[in-house]
Amino acid sequence: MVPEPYYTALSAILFTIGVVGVLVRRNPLVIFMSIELMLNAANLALVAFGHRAGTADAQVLVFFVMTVAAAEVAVGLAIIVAIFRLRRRLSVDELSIMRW
Amino acid sequence: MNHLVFFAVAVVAVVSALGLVLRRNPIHGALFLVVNLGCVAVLYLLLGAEFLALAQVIIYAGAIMVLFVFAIMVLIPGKEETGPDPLRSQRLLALPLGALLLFEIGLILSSSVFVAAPPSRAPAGPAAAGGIQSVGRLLLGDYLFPFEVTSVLLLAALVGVLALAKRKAG
Amino acid sequence: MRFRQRFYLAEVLVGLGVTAAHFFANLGRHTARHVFRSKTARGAVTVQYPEERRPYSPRLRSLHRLVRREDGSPRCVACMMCETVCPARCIYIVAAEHPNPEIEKVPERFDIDLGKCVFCGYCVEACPEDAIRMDTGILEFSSYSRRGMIYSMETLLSLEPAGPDGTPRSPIPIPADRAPSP
Amino acid sequence: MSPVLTDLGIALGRVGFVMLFVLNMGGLLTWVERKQSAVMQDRIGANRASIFGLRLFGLFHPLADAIKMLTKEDFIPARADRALFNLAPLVSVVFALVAFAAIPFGDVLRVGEREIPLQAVTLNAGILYVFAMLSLGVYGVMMAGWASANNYALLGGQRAAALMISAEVAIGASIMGVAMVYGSLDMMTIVRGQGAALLPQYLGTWIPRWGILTQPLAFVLFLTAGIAATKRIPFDFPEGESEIIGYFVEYSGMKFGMFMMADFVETVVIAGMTTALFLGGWQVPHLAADGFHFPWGASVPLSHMTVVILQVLAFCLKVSIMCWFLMLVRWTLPRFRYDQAMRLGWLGLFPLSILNIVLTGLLILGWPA
Repeated sequence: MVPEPYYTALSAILFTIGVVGVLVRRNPLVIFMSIELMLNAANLALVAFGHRAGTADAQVLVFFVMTVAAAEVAVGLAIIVAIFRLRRRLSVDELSIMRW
Repeated sequence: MNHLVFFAVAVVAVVSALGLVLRRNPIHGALFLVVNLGCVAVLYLLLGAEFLALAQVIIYAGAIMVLFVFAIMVLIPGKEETGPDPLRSQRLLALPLGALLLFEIGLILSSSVFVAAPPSRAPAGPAAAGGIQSVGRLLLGDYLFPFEVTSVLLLAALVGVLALAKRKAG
Repeated sequence: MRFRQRFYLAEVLVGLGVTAAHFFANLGRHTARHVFRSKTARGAVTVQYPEERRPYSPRLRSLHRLVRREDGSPRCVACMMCETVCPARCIYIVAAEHPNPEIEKVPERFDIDLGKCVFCGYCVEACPEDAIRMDTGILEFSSYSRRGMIYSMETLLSLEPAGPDGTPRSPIPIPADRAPSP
Repeated sequence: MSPVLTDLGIALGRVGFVMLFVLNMGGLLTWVERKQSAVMQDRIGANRASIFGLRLFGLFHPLADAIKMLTKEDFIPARADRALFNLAPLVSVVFALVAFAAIPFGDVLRVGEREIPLQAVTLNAGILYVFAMLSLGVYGVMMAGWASANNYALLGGQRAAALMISAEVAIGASIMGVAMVYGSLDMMTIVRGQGAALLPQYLGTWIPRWGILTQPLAFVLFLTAGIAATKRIPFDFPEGESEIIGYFVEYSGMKFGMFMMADFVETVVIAGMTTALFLGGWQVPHLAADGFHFPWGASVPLSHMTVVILQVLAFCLKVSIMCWFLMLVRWTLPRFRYDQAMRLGWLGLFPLSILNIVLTGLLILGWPA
């Protein structure tokens, strides 16, 4: 068996890459995908912890995370498409109309 | 054997995650993310979570990412992020910040809470804990209420998306 | 639409029934033909072309031929009617004096460019001497070059009319560039 | 021989059998497609390819096709995304091929002490696995559409993606009814469950409890959605070679061949899934593990090996019949328009399969056990 710390370490690396992606990229679609990467890394850590605890509760939680992610992606993509229709460009730097 | 699979998959996962962040073309990024999700599904299998692995492939790779690729194809923002970046200095800060975050997570994970020996009650074994039956029992037993609430959430998302998409452009 | 037709599935099943019935009927005929050596059962209306041929209609316009006189010289008098009437301008005639004073002229060259010919048959209609006919029954002529599609007078004179069922009696003229290499 | 090697050999044998079966069926289907359509339409069909004058009813045409495709120019458009362009056909074929792995082609084979389940991969959630692999196939199509740098291809890829999503939703919802009736997501368990008798208190042991009898609505829905998932006529608007051209316009040679191959392999997978879920899989009516037991009292004892061979043969036969049926549909129905197919998928198949789940649940709860 691969010990759980390996999984958590991998999850930490993936999470960090996701964070850097959110900070570095300008395309909202890529930022969105980086967020998905972070969610995914968190899921992996959850499953690893659940495996150590020997229960399936963590898996149920991850399942819920997936469902929420599906809903979130649908809404998020709809928003991005709506913004694209409005502005004809996609860059988060230009989306500052909501700023105070 | 398991170690070998783990390391191979982990390397692919990290490389594909880097590919998502580094590639200019969002389509390539999306496909790298699909690879990454597939890798995580394999890791779920290694952890004995068979149902989650399949759900990961079906929901994430099969549905969510198809939606992403679809959206990217419709918008075709292939020429984005080519102009000069006014916030370049701020963006470069992301790297030290990321390193700091990784260091912090590492500190937390190596703290006593997580390194402590596994709980005294013996793990019931991956087959019992990760099998589709146990997940199903929990999902429709202990977690029935959140399960039902999820359906309301999905409905709300459905209605919201329809409201957003129905609006005519301009 | 009737209710049953609005419910697409029923009509789909009817259609599947038709095609499946065809399938099994033809499969039975093919089996009778190939396994039990039946001579009459035919599962297909296909004509297996190079081996099997349908009889050509007697009115079919096929490769041209030039008709000969009793003495074997061409009946053509090089009047240029066909060359004039040809809409595709594929006929090229060079006239020459005929040794017999009763006959005015004879073609020295009579070339038909079959790469251009549209097989309209006007040349046959226009000919006052009935010297050109399109009844050889030959349809399969081909060449690797445009040059090879130009048929000379000698070739056209050597052709025979098709048999009663439309089968060509003379061999298909093979242009020089298609001749099997030695 | 060491036990590890034996295990490896057995695993290879199981996978190898399935691979051989699927690939050969896929190749054979190119011949069946031509010949069957010809027989249905009073034609003869391809029969010219020959080896030393031996024609064998055109059976050499798949071989000739392969040679032709391998030797054709492999053209890549100048502005294409080369990596994705090359990867796309591979993705299509691979996911179609591995999907068959969870479909059982026989019961347990006992050799000495060993019990070998006749299935390439033993999974607790086999249905979900096949479903997942089928849903991944869409990436090949979308990548092809994107990478070709051709707007027609892009539109074709998008049509394909939309079609496959709507088909998969219907597939997933319709197989849930079957999973409910047989109480498992494991294909082997589902097939075993279909060996029992239907309504034994009324009908005795005459009729086996096949999925097509317990779930007729799900059968129709699954078959329709399955045909849609193979992207073949009547749901072929993603490609529509002759009129609306689709995602593989820019492909030539063997890469084009691989897309065609993926369609045929998907047909085999759908046929195999239909067989396993609705037609009793490898079950032969009245055949138990020790021989035939007919309801009128007669019984024919058979050896274990004979029974296993009969079962595998029955599975192959059923899959062939299903492939024949799918071909029949393909050569009978006209193409749906894009909006018609979407309407059918989301307003027809999906609600009906939900209804099927509800009805099945009510029946299972209300049935006097």
